[in-house]
Amino acid sequence: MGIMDVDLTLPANRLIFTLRRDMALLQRFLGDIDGVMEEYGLSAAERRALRDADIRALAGLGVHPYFLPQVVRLFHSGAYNHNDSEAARVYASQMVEGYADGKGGN
Amino acid sequence: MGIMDVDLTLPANRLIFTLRRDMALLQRFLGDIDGVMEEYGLSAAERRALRDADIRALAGLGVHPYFLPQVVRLFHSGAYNHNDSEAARVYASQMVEGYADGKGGN
Amino acid sequence: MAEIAGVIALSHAPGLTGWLDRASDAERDNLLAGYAEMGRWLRALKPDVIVGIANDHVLNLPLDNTPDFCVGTAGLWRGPAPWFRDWLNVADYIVAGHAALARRLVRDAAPRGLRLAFRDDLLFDDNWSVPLHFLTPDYDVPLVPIHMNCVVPPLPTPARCYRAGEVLADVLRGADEAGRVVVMATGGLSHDPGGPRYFQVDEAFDRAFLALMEEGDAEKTLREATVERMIAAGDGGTTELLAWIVALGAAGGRPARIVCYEPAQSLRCGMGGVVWDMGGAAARAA
Amino acid sequence: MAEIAGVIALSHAPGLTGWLDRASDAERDNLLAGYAEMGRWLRALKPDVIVGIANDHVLNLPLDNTPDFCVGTAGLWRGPAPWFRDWLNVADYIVAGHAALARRLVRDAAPRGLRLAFRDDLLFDDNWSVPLHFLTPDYDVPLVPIHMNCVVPPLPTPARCYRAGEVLADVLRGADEAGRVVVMATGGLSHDPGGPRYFQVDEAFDRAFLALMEEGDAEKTLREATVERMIAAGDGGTTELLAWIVALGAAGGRPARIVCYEPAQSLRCGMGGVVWDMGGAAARAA
Ligand SMILES: [Fe+3]
Ligand SMILES: [Fe+3]
Repeated sequence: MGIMDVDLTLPANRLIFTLRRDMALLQRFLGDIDGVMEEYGLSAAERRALRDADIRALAGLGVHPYFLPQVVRLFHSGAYNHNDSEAARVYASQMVEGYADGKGGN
Repeated sequence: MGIMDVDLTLPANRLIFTLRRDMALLQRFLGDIDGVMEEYGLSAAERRALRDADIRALAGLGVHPYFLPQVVRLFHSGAYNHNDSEAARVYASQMVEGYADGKGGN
Repeated sequence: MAEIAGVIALSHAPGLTGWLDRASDAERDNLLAGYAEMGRWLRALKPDVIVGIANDHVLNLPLDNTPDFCVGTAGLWRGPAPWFRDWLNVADYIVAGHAALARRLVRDAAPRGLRLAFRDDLLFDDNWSVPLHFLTPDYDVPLVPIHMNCVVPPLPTPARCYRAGEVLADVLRGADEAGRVVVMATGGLSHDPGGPRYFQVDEAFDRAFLALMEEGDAEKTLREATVERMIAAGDGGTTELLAWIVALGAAGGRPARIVCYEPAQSLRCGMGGVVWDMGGAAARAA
Repeated sequence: MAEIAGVIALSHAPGLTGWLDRASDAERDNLLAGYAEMGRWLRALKPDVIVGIANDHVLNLPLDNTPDFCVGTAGLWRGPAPWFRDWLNVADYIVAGHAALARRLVRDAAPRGLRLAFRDDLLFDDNWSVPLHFLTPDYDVPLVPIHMNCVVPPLPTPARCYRAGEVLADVLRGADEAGRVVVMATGGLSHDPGGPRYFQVDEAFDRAFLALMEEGDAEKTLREATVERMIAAGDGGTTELLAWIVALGAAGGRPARIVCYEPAQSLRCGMGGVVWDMGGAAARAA
């Protein structure tokens, strides 16, 4: 999975694109994830993956890779985003092979 | 003047583009030409040319050629638009050399 | 897997529905007979879907971000757009789209180097309203419309358009959703809306272009049917023939059959159409 | 008539402002020294305007109609966009734009075959916020931002990017509005945001790419710095180097000087920068 495997037509891509631009939508999303996902026409699989911040599943559905670390930052702070930050570790635990065994990250 | 001479950034182009898509805007424009032109940021030269349906001047400013017959249709009926229709004759009188002398059109 | 049952390219100028009674008897009879023949040809192929390609007429594709090609992803289309109703003089119509196939086109064209913008709110003008009126008057064949940029500089080159046709055909052949497909290009031939030759047609150019379609020599076509020549034959509209180049690419560059042509000054456009018989299962059964 | 006083390309990864204290001493010292040197180089050229080119990071250019290049036409820009504030850790800033020059770029690039989309509401993230923080900390040089598509398939090819740089330089040289211009590409080097190698850097690739910049052989660069190789060096971000290829084209393919490089795993990105001295009046006076 990589940038060449993106499904540009996926509703989740349009939603995540817009969340980073429109802070009012972002606030609404954080307060009512299901309502906003419904509004943007996400499929059941997309909704489940985004609600759970299951970025590996989102990648499999065709979400743009660039969005994946940003989805983590939707649910964890994006500040001071170094390699041992909570957001980076959540990312690594899902996306970096071997990380869960204590070998990944740095 | 032709399609290669268009100024895509000209406010008049954005207005004319939108007038053909948005019938509410079109109604508003026909009732308040100056107000809508102001809203779309047209320059004084653009406003004068569009208010007067001076399509030759609009062409000189960089309005898209395809819009020119449609600007005529903003002010004259577009129905039954044959070569001797009023709209076609208004177009010809401005754009076809020699037409004003009774030689143009067909 | 799908089959490209046929490819067609034909003019869409609004005079054909809007003021055909102002044409000469010969123009009218020849064009009505030709468009009727193209309709019979198309319906005999029993297409499951028409993938259309035509100039957008600066109606939907914004001037501040004009894509070369934009696919309509709606499941249902309504035409014509209100602004064009009196001009076109066609009854309002509804035609099915094909969202799954449209999305497939976007996805599978990208890795082949062809970007297709997409949206579900395209407005239709003469580009589809005129051809559908004659070819599928019952509006009973789903349409995936591809609006292309033929008139906002810089234009896609003929080589790029030919390649786009090849890519579309390749993607369609691999599309489970497609079934039997007719690729339909609309636009042209010579005309100059917005220019000083609005009331003229360049018959010599039109006949030379049609001869290229009939000859089926893609390289020669790309060498001779340049944007410069199209513009010389009528600045504002003749480059709609870029859609015919897409069709030629979709047809694999094979020779077309000319169905009709009229240098119809009365309609302010060189009018006509060509078809490519693709010689597949469809043709053999017919 | 205007002059291209200099061309520069440099990394913009957010760790440089967001968590530089987590880098090693050597990484931090080398990068801070290098970025300070690039700032001195740029300010010594006394540019009237910076024409910037960088990846849009799928922040402004919509996925349903992604242009290759989009010029910002606003007279004033504010950064960073709210969503990026905590991540980037830079103070809010305002920088002048140059609407007349931006509109000129759109108009004059089109007949040269280069489409530039345009808009006045671009949001800024690390693409400008990180480089400007170091290069023009007083935000006193107007910026015409060109956001490009480096990550939404299909990507513009390196050849197309090089040609875009040539066209931009050509247009800028003929632009009365421009004065003394620095062309600034930002992005790269190897990194993989969103991929399995998010925490890795491909130092061998980076050094080979920098060597190509230093060599100044455009044909060789286009042959070797392919999209495929960039993706192999880090899928999600390395293709930002397409902006460097635009810069190389704007510099007429001449050799660059490497200012600094660090394979900064701590910043999740190969970091560095190169400059092209253009040898014009500006250089002679300096
Ligand atoms: Fe047309
Ligand atoms: Fe970046």
